[in-house]
Amino acid sequence: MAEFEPKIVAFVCNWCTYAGADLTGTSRIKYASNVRIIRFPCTGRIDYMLLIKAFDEGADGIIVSGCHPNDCHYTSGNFHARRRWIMFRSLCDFMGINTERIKFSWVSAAEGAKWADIVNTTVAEIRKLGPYTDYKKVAKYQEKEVTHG
Amino acid sequence: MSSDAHHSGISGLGGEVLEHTDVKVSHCYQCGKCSAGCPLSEEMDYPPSVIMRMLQTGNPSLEDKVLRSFSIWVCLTCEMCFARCPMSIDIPKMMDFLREKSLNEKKANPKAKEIVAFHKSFLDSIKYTGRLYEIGLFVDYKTRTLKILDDLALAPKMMKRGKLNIIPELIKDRSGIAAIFRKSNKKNKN
Amino acid sequence: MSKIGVFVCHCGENISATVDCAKVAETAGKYDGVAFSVDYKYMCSDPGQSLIKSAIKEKGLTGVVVASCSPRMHEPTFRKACAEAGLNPFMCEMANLREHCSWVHEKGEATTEKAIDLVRILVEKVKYNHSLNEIKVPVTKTALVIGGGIAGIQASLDIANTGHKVILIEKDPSIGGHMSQLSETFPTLDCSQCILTPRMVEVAQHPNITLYTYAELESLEGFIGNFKAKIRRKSKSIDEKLCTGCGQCTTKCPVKKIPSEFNEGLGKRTAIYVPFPQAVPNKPVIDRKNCTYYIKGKCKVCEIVCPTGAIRFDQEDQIMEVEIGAIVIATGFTIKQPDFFPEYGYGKYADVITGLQFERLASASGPTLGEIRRPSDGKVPEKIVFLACAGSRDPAKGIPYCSKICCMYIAKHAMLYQHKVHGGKSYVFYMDIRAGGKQYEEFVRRAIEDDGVNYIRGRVSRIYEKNGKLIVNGVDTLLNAMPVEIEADMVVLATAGVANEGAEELAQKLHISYDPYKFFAEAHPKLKPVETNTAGIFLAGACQAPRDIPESVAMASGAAVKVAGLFSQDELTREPIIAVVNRQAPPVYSSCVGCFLCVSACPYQAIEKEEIKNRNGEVIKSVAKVNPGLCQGCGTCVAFCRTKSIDIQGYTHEQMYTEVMALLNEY
Amino acid sequence: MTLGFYPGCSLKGSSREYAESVLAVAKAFDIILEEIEDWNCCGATAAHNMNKELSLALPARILSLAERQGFKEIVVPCAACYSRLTVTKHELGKDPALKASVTDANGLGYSGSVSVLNIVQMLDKYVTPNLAGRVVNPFDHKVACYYGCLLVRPHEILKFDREEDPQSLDALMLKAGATPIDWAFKTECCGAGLSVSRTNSVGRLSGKIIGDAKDRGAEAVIVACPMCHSNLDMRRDAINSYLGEKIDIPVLYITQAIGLALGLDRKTLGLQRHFVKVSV
Repeated sequence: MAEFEPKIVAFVCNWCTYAGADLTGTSRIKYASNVRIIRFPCTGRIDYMLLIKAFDEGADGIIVSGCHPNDCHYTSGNFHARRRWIMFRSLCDFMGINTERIKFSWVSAAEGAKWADIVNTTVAEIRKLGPYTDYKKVAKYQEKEVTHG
Repeated sequence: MSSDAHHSGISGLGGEVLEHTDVKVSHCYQCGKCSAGCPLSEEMDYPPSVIMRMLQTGNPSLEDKVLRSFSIWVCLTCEMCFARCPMSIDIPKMMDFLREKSLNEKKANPKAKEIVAFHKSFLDSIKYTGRLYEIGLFVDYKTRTLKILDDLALAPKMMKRGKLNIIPELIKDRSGIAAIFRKSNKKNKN
Repeated sequence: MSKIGVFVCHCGENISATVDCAKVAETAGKYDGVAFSVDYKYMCSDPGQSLIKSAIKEKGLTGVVVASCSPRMHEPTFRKACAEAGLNPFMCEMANLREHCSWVHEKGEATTEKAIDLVRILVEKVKYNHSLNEIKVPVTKTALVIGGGIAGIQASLDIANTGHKVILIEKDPSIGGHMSQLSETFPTLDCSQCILTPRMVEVAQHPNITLYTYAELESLEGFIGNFKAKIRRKSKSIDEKLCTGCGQCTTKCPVKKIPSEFNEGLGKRTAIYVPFPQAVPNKPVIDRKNCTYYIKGKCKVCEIVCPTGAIRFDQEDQIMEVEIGAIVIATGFTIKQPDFFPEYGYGKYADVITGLQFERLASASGPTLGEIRRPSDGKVPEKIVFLACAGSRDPAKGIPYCSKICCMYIAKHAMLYQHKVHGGKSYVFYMDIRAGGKQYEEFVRRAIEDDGVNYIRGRVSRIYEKNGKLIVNGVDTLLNAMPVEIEADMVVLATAGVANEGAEELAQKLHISYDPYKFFAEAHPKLKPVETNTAGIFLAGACQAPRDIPESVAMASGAAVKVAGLFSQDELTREPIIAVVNRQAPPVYSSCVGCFLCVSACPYQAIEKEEIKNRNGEVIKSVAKVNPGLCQGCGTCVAFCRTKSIDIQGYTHEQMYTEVMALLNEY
Repeated sequence: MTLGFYPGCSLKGSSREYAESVLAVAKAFDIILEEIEDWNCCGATAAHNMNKELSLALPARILSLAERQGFKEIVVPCAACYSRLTVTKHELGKDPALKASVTDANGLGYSGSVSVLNIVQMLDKYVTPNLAGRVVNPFDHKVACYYGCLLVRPHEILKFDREEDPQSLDALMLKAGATPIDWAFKTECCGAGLSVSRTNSVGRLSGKIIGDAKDRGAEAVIVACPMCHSNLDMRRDAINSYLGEKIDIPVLYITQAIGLALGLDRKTLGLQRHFVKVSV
């Protein structure tokens, strides 16, 4: 059987991680092709409902990555993101969403190799966890309820 | 690990070194700091940095010279080269591998006869008793090398100071030790 | 109905080598709303851009997706092309097929599939793009230059000479930087101070330059054209207006044994001091850490001898706020103190010194008046050893890069030594000689051929002291790694050039990026070497990477031109990527409920309360309002808003959700 | 208090005075050193020169035995044994497959729970805190503390003291009333395992060490390794012939020097067993 290829969405900020991933490219460092990057101005912009939406739509794993603490282009967006992430994580735990499927990290514009590393480890970890069927089942079920109701 | 060697395009002995020890010979930029700090470098036929260079070439005849070199045997694994290497290359670990390979391929340098003999006598000693039996080691070493006269004066002096045991110390679980030796030797041959 | 054009670039073979570009274009062509889809070898070239422009005109495109390199590279190019064809530039999006796909994956179906996904995401996004208009902001035509070394001096003079005002701040009591410490400069051997001091004086006298020494940046707010900087002017404990620089105080100060920073610890200075005779301004400061009055509460000798009564013991630091339009950072570098080389005994043996210390020994204004004498006993060394790469190119010690300037200054040092000590023997241990530059290689050859400097290829393993000699253990790698042992009288370590202490904090204050070694990051390694990722902030000199004098000067002039270009406009246009609070018809007016969480989230104080009043002037509702002049578009407020009443143009909720859904529906 | 004790082969034979002095000092501080039952040789240089698998399997058996006997910490006075045990622990810790294959060979099980202390670590932890009041006979001599190779290298694995110009033995000797000198051969190799097979090399390498100690006025050399001791002491003839002079600076184990400072009997400390007469 072919190996399970997880679908992973990366929500990254424009200034650090997006630029870091650009550097991975200019340095020609190879990594797993399972990740699709969606660019935000800042991790502070990321609305965590988007993560729920991504799982709902079939993502197996998510990466959220921005500037290191103190390095935010907008001073403090990454701190807000981190604070909200801590709360969001406990909320996920409470709701039964496996937070191992969400990787939160800092990758600066100078850390091309680190980006490749994060993608590769995330792909490997999600591959181990398998397809995220639990949540998908629930989502489908709710959809039906709504239509019937 | 083997795939790593494959990807980095290193073949030959350098590739084997990578596979068995994780040491990348390509990391060496030939600064010579290892050779400069090596206490034995002046007794070597090829100082450590030259060994690294020979491996970098991937030239089979140079690789053969490495395995037949005296350097790999006179190396004391004092770890000075590794401690000071700007590229953090674990040369001592590589040397361990080269010695083992040289021995397996029966390429050990003739000048290293005494050194190899000593190591063999040492291992034989612990193989049968579990612990080192120093008199046994000396006798065994001397019969291997026929260096009967060397150090002959030392033994009585040691004896006088209570530094030599007449009777070997035997451990109880000698079969356990034998099993470890058997298993390791089998692996080694593979 | 949208009419979207998709333009897939091969980037020569950079993309097409691993991605099937034709297939990407073909697949995209089948999406709903895509009116035109094509692949082409170089989309950024003139014919490539024409292709886009004519498609916009002929097909009446309402949106464009260019699938090529990173938007950080060419987004302005393609948006401009769209604008030229009459399409609002913000209707153009870029899919990053090169940096995020073709360069990082092997050739194969999965890679092409990823490329298709990336294009699809943006095709769906662009359907929800809106025409946006650029925002105009005024420009404050004053520049702030941080750092008064040669780069800062050059940048200040060049900007000032274009007729614009410059504020130059320097953390030390005098400008001049490392260049003022140097003896002679390679490859011409002209005296460093002789060429530098006229420039220093020019800075002090220039009508357009305001110089603050002993001053540092405290904080920075604002954005290109409109920065507000707070500058801390550290107390000098003197009244500069009254001080004439007569020098009475410095000669009479009883604390005379403080290691001089300017002389790299090889000379001494007093507690009230001028760092060096040619200092600009040539007025003293009191070093409070070492002054007896500040330590014990009495002394005041300087106050007694000062003929103008200029001493001010109670003077406090001043915080000054200035408005500026652009910033040039020229904070330079420092050298790695070689105490992380215990095997070389720096710090343990007095006669193991750094290159910068050697400069002071060789300098006519230095502690030995230019004679090469060893620090321990003042003896002229008969044998001297120079070690290249003492820290540089040494990943084990944390510095993998080449410090670039050392090969040249070592050749200079050895040459100066041979000129000054007749019959002396000099040795250079090196790994490679990197002498790329005009007249550089010739200079090194001169040291070897004419001055008889012994170059030995090999790195030294250790240095120890024995009977008053420094025993240097090395090898000659060109002779089968033959051991070389030299009994030297003095050893000079060419220590690595590293970022200044505090570089990281400064970068964070300025919101610019830096590399893993804390050198400030340029916006593009080739095409934007003096720009940073933050508009309006530029780099000059060795704060960006180790640089020699000509390079620092060239960079400084480059940065100055960028500043002058900026100041040639009265207004700047800014991207309209800003947040907006929605407005609805009465009686709702806005879905904003007036919780003002956004106000606390905004790092720019760009959100205000707005009171909506009825015709009678009574307040019906308080809602948030974004000041477009202040908003920088981070979007933090958007994620904070509980009623989804704020959105950010260019990254709206609609657009971002669409991206996620477009990706996963077919992924 | 009881600690596990791995003497190693040398301490049972040619370096028995090291064991004697270690036990005597421990006893003076009410530390019981309990020998690991049925321990085997660590394989020393010979094993890792000839056979990697063996060089890990032999120390692994020792660690397994110590675990079985419930020791949390074991004291390993021999620097070479200390190095082999620590390296083995490190290698097995980072490579589960290797651990499985090696522990499979001895059939004893291994979890990696035992801490390996070298002699300096043991003294620092359990002796120095109470040493001050116990020094009755300060070791008032200029001493050259010699660390050799295996006590401090490779730092990445041992993480003990620093590799260049280490200080831990000097600090101990200072507390014992000695004046440690600053010298240049603290960590240069003595010739180690070439003692028998290339005695001339040992004469040269150890000669440089003893020569420098003498030039700088040392009255004794302090060591923490039986191999270093036997090369610097038993091989003194080779050293003298390399240097072309007769040098009679004695070589003491750290525990012998501390034992003397504590006022312990010279014979208990095994000083009579040395080749170079201990005159200090």
